[in-house]
Amino acid sequence: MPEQPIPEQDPVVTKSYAVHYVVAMAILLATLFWALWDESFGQRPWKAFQHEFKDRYLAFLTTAKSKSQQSQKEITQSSDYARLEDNYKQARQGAQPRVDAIQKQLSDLNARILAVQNVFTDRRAYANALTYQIETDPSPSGKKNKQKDLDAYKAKLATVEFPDHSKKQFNYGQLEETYNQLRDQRTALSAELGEALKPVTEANAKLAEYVSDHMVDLTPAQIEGLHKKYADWDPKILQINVADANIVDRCESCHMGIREPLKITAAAMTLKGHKKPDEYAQAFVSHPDTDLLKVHDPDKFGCSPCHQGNGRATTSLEKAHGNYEHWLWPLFPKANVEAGCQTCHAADMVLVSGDVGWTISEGKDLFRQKGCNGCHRYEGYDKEPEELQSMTQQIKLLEQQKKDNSKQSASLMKQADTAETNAEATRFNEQAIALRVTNSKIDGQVQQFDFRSHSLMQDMKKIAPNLKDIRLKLNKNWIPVWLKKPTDFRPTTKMPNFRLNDEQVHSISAYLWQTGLTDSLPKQKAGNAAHGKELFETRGCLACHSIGEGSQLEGGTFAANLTRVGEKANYDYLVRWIHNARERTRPYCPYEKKDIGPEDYAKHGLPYQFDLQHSQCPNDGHELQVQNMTVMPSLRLSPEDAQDIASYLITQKKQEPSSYADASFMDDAKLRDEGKKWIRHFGCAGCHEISGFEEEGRIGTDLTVEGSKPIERLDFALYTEAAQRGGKDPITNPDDLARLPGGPAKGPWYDHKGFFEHKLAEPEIFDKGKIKSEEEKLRMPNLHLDQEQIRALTTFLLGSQETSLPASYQYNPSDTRKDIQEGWWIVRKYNCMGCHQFIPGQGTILMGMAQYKDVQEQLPPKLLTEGARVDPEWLRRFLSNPALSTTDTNRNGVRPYLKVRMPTFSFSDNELRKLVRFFQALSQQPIPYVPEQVPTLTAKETDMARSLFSSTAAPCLKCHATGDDAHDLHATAPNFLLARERLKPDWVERWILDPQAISPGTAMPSGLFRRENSQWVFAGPTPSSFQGYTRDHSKLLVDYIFQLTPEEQHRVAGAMGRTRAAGPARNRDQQAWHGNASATGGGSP
Amino acid sequence: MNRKTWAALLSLCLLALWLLAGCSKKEAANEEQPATESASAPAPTPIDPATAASVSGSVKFDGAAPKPAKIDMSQDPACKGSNNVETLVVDNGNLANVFVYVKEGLGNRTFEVPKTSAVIDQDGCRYHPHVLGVMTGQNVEIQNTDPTTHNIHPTPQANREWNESQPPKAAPIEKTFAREEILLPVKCNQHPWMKMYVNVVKSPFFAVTGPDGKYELKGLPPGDYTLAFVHEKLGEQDQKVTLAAKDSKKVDASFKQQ
Amino acid sequence: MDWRQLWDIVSTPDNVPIVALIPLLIFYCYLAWKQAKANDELVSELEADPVLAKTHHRKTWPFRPGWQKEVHVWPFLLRVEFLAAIIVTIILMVWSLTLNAPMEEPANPNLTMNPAKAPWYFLGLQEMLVYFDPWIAGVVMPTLIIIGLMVIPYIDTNPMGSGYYTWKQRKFAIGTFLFGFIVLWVSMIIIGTFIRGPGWQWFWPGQTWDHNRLIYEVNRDLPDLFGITSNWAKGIFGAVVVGGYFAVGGFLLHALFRRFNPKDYRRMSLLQYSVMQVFMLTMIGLPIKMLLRLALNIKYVWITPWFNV
Amino acid sequence: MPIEDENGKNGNQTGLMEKVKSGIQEDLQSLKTDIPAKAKEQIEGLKDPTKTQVFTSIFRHKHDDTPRNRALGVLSNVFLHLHPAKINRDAVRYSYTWGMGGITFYLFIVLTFTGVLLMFYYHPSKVQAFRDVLYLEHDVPFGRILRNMHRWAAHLMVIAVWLHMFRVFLTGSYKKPREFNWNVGVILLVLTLLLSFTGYLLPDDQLGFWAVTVGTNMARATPGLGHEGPFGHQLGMTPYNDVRFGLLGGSIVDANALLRSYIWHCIGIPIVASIFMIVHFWRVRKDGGISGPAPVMLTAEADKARR
Repeated sequence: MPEQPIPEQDPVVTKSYAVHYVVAMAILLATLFWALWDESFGQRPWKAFQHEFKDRYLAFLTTAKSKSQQSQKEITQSSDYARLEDNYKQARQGAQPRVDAIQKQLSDLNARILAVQNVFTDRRAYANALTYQIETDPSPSGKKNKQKDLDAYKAKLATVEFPDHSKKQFNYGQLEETYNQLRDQRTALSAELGEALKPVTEANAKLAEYVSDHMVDLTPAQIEGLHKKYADWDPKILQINVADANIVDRCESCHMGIREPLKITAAAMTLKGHKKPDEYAQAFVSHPDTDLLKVHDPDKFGCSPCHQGNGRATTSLEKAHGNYEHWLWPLFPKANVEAGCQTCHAADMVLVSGDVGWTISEGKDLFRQKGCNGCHRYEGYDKEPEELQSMTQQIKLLEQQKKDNSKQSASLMKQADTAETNAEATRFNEQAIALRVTNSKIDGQVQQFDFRSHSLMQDMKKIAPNLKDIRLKLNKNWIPVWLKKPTDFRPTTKMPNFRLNDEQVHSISAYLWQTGLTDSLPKQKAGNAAHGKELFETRGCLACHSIGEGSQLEGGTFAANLTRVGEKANYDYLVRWIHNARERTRPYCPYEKKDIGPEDYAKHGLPYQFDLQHSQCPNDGHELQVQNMTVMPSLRLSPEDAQDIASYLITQKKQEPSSYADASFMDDAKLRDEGKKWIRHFGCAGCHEISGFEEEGRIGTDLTVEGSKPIERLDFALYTEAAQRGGKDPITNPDDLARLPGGPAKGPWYDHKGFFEHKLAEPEIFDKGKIKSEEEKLRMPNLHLDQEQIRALTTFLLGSQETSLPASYQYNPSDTRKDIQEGWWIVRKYNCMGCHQFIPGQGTILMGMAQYKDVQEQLPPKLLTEGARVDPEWLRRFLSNPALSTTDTNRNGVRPYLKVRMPTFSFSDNELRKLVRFFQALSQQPIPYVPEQVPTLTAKETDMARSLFSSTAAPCLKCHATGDDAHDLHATAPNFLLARERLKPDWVERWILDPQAISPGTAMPSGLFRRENSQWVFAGPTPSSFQGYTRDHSKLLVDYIFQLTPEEQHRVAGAMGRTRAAGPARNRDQQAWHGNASATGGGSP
Repeated sequence: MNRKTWAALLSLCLLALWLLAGCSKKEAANEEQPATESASAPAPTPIDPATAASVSGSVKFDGAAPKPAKIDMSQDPACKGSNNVETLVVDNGNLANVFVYVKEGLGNRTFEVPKTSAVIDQDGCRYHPHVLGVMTGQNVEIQNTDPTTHNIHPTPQANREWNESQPPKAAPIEKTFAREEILLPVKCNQHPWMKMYVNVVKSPFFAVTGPDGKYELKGLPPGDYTLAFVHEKLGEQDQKVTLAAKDSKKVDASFKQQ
Repeated sequence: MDWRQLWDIVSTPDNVPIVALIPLLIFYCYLAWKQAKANDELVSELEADPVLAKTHHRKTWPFRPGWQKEVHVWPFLLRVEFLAAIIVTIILMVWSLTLNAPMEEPANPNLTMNPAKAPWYFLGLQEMLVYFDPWIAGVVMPTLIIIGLMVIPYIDTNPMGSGYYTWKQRKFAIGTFLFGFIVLWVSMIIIGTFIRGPGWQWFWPGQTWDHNRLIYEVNRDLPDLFGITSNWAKGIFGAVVVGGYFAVGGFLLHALFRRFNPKDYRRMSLLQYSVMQVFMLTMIGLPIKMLLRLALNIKYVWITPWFNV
Repeated sequence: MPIEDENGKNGNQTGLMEKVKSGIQEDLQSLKTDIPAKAKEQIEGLKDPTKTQVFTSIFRHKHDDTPRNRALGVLSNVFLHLHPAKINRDAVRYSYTWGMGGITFYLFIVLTFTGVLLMFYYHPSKVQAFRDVLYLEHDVPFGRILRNMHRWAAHLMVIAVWLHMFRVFLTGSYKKPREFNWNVGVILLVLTLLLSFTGYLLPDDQLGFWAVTVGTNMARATPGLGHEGPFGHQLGMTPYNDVRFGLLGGSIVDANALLRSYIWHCIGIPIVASIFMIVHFWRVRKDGGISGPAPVMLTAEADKARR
């Protein structure tokens, strides 16, 4: 080393880390504070919500309170209130002296009791302690000594100083007695006080009741209570915890207004000066449907079972609403919020409560109406085939059981014969007999199953026409044109567009044509088209069918639009169809899997007759399908009327049937196999009856739990990325684009909703850009739905979930509510709601039509309280034969004055039973129904009642039919003679008191009776005989109506001087109808 | 190590910024005042009578009017007199029963509801008048001077529906209509020919043309208005009119058979 | 360039450690290289100047006589340790506050994740699955890695470079290790994380991970290339090829090693040398097999009824 | 009182009375004088708390900054005595060690601490596991940050372990006499990975489930021990008796696998790892402390050493 090193400070030792430490510690502290902040605010956005809610709600409450005070003031200023208040004051004044006296006595008494009590309790404690010692002392002598002590103690006198400073001495016994006496006195006095105050409290209660009865909203005091509650509000998690169902929902931590007793709107919670409600204001509204919450108590159901989302999460909006990638149950979108109903109410067809439920009900109905369940299984839909199968299974089981029983019974009898003792033999014999009785019961059961199978066969329907009749029904050249694109011919048709190419169209039509039945149809006379038009427009055809296109369209969408039916249909077939659509060309035997013809009947020497009474196969005795599987009913038209309507319809065309291009290729036998392949491929048999496809299964996926399918299982194909990221909507066809409920996608749509909506709007969208053979292409056809329909179906599918809730949350009632559930399926199946109103607020097709605008009494009756109105047994008869007559059928049984006709639906026994129970259950009526006994009126009462009945102030017979044709021409109400069998007396009384409450808008006026001293009194003038009559006049009238005889009605009508006598049943020309065979008929009683 | 220190410092700065941002946001929110609703009902808007203008005119029917059909009232002997269908009443080319009202132009003005009742009388099994105009909330009194029972059954779109029986000589029925509605039909179920229309509007500026087809609207404040002429059968016609102070203008309308 | 896809992968919480690992590794490699360079320079300086070598304190850091050769742990080491702990805590806290640990849907055996990926530190092995059967990639390879790591001290006979960074003195050892650690382990993980998409297909960075992507890939076996069909022949052929690789490769390695690393070669015993040979060849075999697969679509080299290589 | 009566009557007893009186006076006097003096003394004593008995019982030596005390500070501390009293002056430099060994250990402590807290809220059952993690995330105070810290510390630890190994290799620190400790380190590396891997399954979500499925599927192919591995079939391996079955406690990743992985994660591996860590640290000391920074070795010296 050349140089002596200069001593230098060692850097390792001298280096200071102070700055490092200070900085590091500062940052560490900062992160610690950050963590604290994060924990108390960053992770708790709901705190801000609660602060905000507090401020806004308090302001809202202040205004609400002043409003409430206003209305309370109005109430307290009313004369009724003043009267009650007066009563209260008087009562108080009256009771005051007595009350004061008693209270004075009571306070004196209390002081005395206290004085005695102080001494007594002390002495009692000592005596009790001593008694205990005696009880537990083992030696008798000790016991004796202590007893002596006790006696001595009890004898000792104690001084009690009373409040008035008087002193008195008592021994223990006296003390006890005095104490008890004083207490008894106090009890008696208290009771007296209560008695004295009774009128006061009663008057006060009346006062309070008056206020609460007349206040629509909360009283100012209640609002003040709320105000106090929120003024002292400290932010805290609000949660609903249902341990059994693993529900933890903290939604209310932000949505604090949801269950507030006041109705909170977003506008009310918006800050002053802001036009649009901000995020907070929108979050703070109360639940839009409080009635719904009454049924679904949030304390039991929470929020997430209906709305989904992550109820536990409170850290952010996205988390809480479950709108993030890894949460399987995101909040149902607002437009599809009713999907939540489906998760528990899968078994319901119609789910309506107030404003809620229309969308999901529509979706559920569309699923069936549009034939979705033809290809897609969905639990609960189209149950008949499955039930039929299970029925067959059960019959087999029972028959086996029966066989076993008889075997065992035979062996038992043998044992009896060889038994050693008589007693034993008797025992064996008895067992054998019991088994035989069991077998007889089994026979009964089997019989029931047979009946039900028969019914089920009748209940099986297809939504589309029977294509076995294609040759009889259709214009041959029209078929390929139709198949190519059904909407070109009929824009509103249910037949979807399968995107068939020409080869497919050719081969399919060839198969259908070549396998069609070739039976001959009876030739029909030409009818009067003008009369047919009138009938078509007035008989109610338009409740299901529509006519006209575009803006001219009128009628319902349940069935086909008939604007161009003349181009496609064969007149003869059309007549038969209109007269009775159920009439089948040939019966079908499911056992042999073939259509049975006259030759089969002839083989067995049987007449070629098949209908609901003759439904056994001539070859093997199995149940036949003897009806067309359509829901189209019979309107009980005369043959001429049917011809008239058909003549009218056949004129409905835009081009001549002959102008269609020749389609003789349909006779090419070579195309047949190819056609069969494509029919199977596209699942045509899901909706149509097609020869050779009667047992065809469904081709689509089961959709029962489609809504909870993992998103990865929904094939977005080439649009996966596009869906995840948003951007331009892949649908380019403007027609299809217009179907999307929210318009073209604006953001990412990689979710179930996006998938369903796109798939429904343009089913082939996920084929787009893919290269596939015809067989591989997506088969789902375009159902040309509109936005609302897609929204409804999407709602339905979103709700189709495998729920994690316990089974008890599923709505599967076993009581009368089940009848309601089952009934709705039938009501929807036959489109009853096209004509009748079942739920307040529900519109019918006919109600919306211009021709009924001014003549609403010509509309079919509203069925809002049908179950309470009619006798169920009568209803069953009516439903099976609405003409209520086997001979005079071309009319309405109850309301002959209505032009619109209640058709004969040929309900099976099964459906009749369900429908009757449905109506009863819907009106909370018990089944079976035991009619109320109507008292027989005395002659005087009859006279009185008659005077009401024929009073000019209530001219009943002016509107009600009497059976007299001339009169009934203007009638707008049913004949009274039907009442006895048809109606329930209690309902009739309610009806005549206030018909508007039962059937809003009815022609029957209200105000016929008025309430007078707790008696219903006729509003018009009454004869003197009513003097001193104390029964309700309305009741009297009802009794009279239920005892009305034709003669009496005739007499009254005659007396009223305008109507001719009501004749006996009219004899309309009954033309026997010679078709093939009538497939209709009343349900056998 | 410095690298790390810097990274940590940077994140700290970001945190501080974030905190600041959060605080300032909150303050901003606090400044806003909670909304208060104006609870009091709007007072009627005064109109200066000195400047009030008026509109009048007549309504014509263009073309030959069909002869009114006679109604057969034999169904109820109590219905006396003769009765014609009133859907199109034309006298000398003058169209009656046209309801004229100010449809647009009054803005948010509110008006006092008249204390007097509008009267509908049932006489000879027909309604008098056939077309009635009332203000929302105005009392309507329905009388029955016939010796027969009627029932009064309005079938509105926007208002509540009711249907009440009125025996002869019964006390008048009093009702009000709460919502605006043009051509609200009223009928009697027992006498199917009986029909009339009530027009419920929010302003007092309405009139019904008489048999001479004339109408007049008085007391209008100056402004631009749309007048609507509504006829039950012939539909609606709108006409614009501008009124200066104390103006009195004539606005005629003419309907054609459709 | 699909930036969004890239961002999706990079920002996935569980991928963040890998994203962090890359700059960290680069930084530490740089740190090591800087010190190695300084040390190497010092070594060459001292070797050139034996006099200086005798007196020099032999470190790149300054040293003056009088300075303590050793310092107290307290406070000189501990203060650094505490500081480190504080900084790690800070990093951890900030990380935990800003990024949430992943939490996906409840386990569902019926719904396969695509791609289903192992934890990131095992992605190298998962990537190996493409090239090798599971028994090699999943069992043999990890075992060999562990054993290989463990034998390192026993086959590295080079006494130099203990306790200081150097490159020149340990070229072979460090080169081999970097190859194993960076190329075969870390880069495999990076490929597994960023490159392998649905269906474990190769997506270049920024390419969209399309679940529907179909690519044509026919994998052949080496014997097929030579038209060998018989199972026995395949087995024997494979054994010959693999054996041949080890024989030829071993010889080549021997030639190179002897030539370029004569000192180590001299110092090694037979056992050490042969163990080194086996591990070296296996390690080099890995990229060769990958190359065969990626470039020539060759799946197996050696096919037997019991196992395939 | 009877005693008082007696006193008053008995003249001999008056002296006693006096005595008692004066005795009480003395006591009072002592209270007056002694207490302030003792208080003063006490306050003096508290001025230097290091001299109190409590303090000296805890800290065995003085703390004035002398070399001796510096050394004692480390040596007499159970936590710090892993360190020697003095070390190589350059070993304190970050650039040499990168501090990765220490950071790894620190992370292990953090993981243990957060892990124990997490265990309070977690049930390793199929029904509860996922819910518990949700509960941690949404309900438990600081639960989210706790879980995050555990997760990220685990990842950080894997990285730290790797970098530690990287550094050790680059500095040649595995060389004689530290060969064995290197091996212990390799085992610790494997244990760290296993710890992390077993923890992956515990939330019972899709991520963990499939990661573990993929991971354990490889075990199927273990030669001889897995039913899909070479010779596995020949040795009678089926999905129900092979090594994977043993790992998972079943043929699929299910409740048993959850429990096993929980126990390994929380008890098994930490214990084993702790033992190895003790050995590791112990050997660091016994092998002469950390390897460097050592003086560079010249080629000539290396050759000499060899010979």
